[in-house]
Amino acid sequence: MGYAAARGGLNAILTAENLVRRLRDLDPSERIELDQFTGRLRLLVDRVMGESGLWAPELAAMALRQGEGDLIEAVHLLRAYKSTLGRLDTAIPVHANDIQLVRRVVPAFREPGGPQILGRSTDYTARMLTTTDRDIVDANDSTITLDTALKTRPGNSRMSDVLRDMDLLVDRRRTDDPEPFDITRTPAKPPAPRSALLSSMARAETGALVNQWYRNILGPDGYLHEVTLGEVRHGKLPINVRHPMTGGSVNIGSFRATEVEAIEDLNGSEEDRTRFDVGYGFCFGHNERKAIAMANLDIACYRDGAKSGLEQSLLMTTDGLDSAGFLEHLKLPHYVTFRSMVERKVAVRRVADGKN
Amino acid sequence: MSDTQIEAAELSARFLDLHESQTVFRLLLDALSQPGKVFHLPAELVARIPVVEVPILALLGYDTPFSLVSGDSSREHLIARATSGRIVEPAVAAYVGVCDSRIDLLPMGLCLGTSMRPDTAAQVSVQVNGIFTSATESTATLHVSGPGVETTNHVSCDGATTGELDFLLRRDWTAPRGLDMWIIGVDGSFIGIPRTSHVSAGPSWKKGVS
Amino acid sequence: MTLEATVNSSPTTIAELVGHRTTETFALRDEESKREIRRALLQAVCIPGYQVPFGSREMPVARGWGSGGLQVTLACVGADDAVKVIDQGDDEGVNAVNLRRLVTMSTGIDETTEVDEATLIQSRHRIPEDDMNENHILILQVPVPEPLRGIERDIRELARMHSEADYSRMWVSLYEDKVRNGVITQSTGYPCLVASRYIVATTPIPRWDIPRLHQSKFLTLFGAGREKRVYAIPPYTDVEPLTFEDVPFEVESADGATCRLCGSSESFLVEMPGKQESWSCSDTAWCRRQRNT
Amino acid sequence: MSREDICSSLACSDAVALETLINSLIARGTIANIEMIRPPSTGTIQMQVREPICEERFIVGDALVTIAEVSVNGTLGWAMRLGGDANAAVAAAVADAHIARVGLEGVPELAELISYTQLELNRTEEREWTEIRETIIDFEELD
Repeated sequence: MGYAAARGGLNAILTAENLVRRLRDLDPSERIELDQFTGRLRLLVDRVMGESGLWAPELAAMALRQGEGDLIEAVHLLRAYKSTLGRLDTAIPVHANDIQLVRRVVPAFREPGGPQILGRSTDYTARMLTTTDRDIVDANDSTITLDTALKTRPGNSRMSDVLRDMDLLVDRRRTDDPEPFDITRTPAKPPAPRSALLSSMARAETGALVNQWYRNILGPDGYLHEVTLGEVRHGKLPINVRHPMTGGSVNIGSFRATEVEAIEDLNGSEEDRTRFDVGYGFCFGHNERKAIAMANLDIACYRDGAKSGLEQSLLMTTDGLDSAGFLEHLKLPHYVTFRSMVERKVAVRRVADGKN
Repeated sequence: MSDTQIEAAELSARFLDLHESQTVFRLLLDALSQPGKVFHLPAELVARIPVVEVPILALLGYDTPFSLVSGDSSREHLIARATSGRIVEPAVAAYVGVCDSRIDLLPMGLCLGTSMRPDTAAQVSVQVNGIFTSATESTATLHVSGPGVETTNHVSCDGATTGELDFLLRRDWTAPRGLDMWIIGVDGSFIGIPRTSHVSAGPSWKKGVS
Repeated sequence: MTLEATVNSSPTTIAELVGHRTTETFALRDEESKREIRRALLQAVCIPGYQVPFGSREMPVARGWGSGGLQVTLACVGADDAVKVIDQGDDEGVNAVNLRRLVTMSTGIDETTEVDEATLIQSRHRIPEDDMNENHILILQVPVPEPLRGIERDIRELARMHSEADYSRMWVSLYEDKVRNGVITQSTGYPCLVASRYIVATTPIPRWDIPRLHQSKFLTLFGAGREKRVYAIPPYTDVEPLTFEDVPFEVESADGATCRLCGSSESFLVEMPGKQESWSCSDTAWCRRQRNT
Repeated sequence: MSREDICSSLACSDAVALETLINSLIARGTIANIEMIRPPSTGTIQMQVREPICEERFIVGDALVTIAEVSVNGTLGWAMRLGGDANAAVAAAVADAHIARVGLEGVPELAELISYTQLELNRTEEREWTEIRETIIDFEELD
């Protein structure tokens, strides 16, 4: 067919791609193994899975390696890969109460029902850059053992239940069990059900969500005030599916998630001043920043109703691939549109000169 | 053949492979963008599947609400199994197949969409007993005009039985609400009539009355 | 199958049983998501100019880089199609090259620079100069599908304005522009009324291309991947640029300039800054043909 | 042990160990007449969470899984495992079918793998909790 000889566009692209591959793959250092990502850069892997909306640690590691550690690039690779896969089934919905805790912090009470578990945390670690290898842990180091610590895992009481028992919580529990909104099948736009908002925030770029939160605290158009955190949790939840031949539930493994409850002091004139309300955050992996921002924004959006643009901001501006893709498209050739703009400048000037 | 063998054969006939569904989609797209122009479903599919089901089988996906108004619910179940579409009442279906067009439901009893979301209107495949061919102004059964038509498309439908095409003249909606239809003849010849088309009876409207 | 046959053909390892996994894929996407776009496109052609939402998926190109156009092309393409892809009118633009290789790589279909040979033409920012007909589908990549965003940001209000065809504020804004500047300064993506009902964003193509959408012989499909919308202009449909009776719609003028390569003054010309005789055709395939005939 | 419990264990067992074991059972003729009903396919399953404030479900994302269905001597077997390992999924489906046919006591090797998998899971749990419980903030009683 009539395809003219390439004028260099394709050649330039292929060479540019090759340069990336050469510098990445032929670096004199050892190639990073996938288990090094999942083992040593777990928080990075967790962020990629969360922002991709896909629990697949090994694929996330591959994406990070291929994308040279660029988070957005890794998320793009993982989501584009997901686009080629069919959806095989829906897991049996898991209740947040089924979380098996590895960390739980309850700022709202000194001694909440159940323990405060610091878990694996650097919250209180001095941020001092370790410049030598001296501090690397020896495998033989044993941790201190306390006899007073719980021998078995504690039950799963949560602050929202405690507040409910104290009759200090507005009861918003639904009994109609609506089908959750699927933001990957139908684009979410206002007005949208809360399940669309929660899904959007769970998949949002962490930085974008943190910024939405901070901007609403300190920015010119603040819609939220600071909450008291009831729960900050990290733990494991089961993935259960139905055996097609028996109809019974099969546990095929688990995923980790961060969960947050944000207690809101209701102070609006129309609101119940004798009670609190709670916002909820939940995302894949260990990512407390994101879950805290999400919980606070969830309750802020609920209280706001449709008064401000907060819902639209959350639904439509927090996806990392949307914003990054559109930003970077500015690098594409724009000379046709620019030519048209120049022509209008000349036209306006001609009219102005004619008048003067 | 046993009942289950017959059922298996009926089911496997209804799986459109990815090339078949792409081919059918392009025909359906062409038909709705060029209303009143005659197109033909692939002969292989016409031989294999009841023609009214072909558009539905090509378009349905997981959980897409559809309805087949046929008086034979087993056909509806076969479509559901072949496509993972969801069987619903005709009034709320996104895709509807109508085997006999002389029903009251057609067209105003089906989902016409809303002014906010006109894209929630149903798209309907209707079977008639005629054969569609292009015609001239003086021989046409139908005249079709509106977006997609340069002036007027003239089409004839030979063999349609009494009242079969009457629904085409009962179009009491205001676009953007309304139904889009593929009207399919026994041989797989068909025309698209989107909600925006103007349809009027031609000189041979009453011809073919049985 | 007899018992004996089963035994004889029985695999001896799991690996053998699994064998070479062949799942047929054509055009990158799973069948389910292609059908979803097709359903949206069929609504779009029936409601000319209305933006139909669809569940845009991630493509191997970034959102904003033609992912919407690419999804539309891949939903439409069949084994017998031939595709032409241009960016700024140029088949060799880096983005055009990239999108074209994705389409051809995943389908094995023919590629061409000639409008005559193409059935699907995907483009960013231009409509080819050549005449097209009922056998062509033009697929335009859309960065911002909402024509009213400049005057209204609230999604709910925008939905209301479209549903009631309440476009008065759009007219006011054009009028103010005219009064302030003496001309309507909208350069590309000029707002147009389609089939006397919906205002659409014309991707951004230059105003030069707008008259070619009016009562065109070909179908135009618009894909906005990031904003998850598709819309369409069927053939033989009215497309009227918004303007006032005493302010005729103006396409770009180049003040009598001609292409330095083919000498034409009848195509959309782009400029090289600071040079004499610095104009050339933006449609490179068209320009080449002018030189050769 | 219920069939579901067995499948849960097979879903979590070591991929190499499982595949090797099934291969040796095939080689010895213990398992024969395997037919592929649904070839292994890697895809996603939708993950819904019910949150505690409004008791509402929402979709947190998907998980990557591989699914397979087989029949062994006419008995159907099914497996779904996290990740993209097709061989492991088929091996698990063969194990499911075979155990459904002859019972767990009929294949001691598989029974052993399953109980070992359970043991390992429990051990991991215990180890994890032993470490974590040391981080519990212990308050003196405020009497």
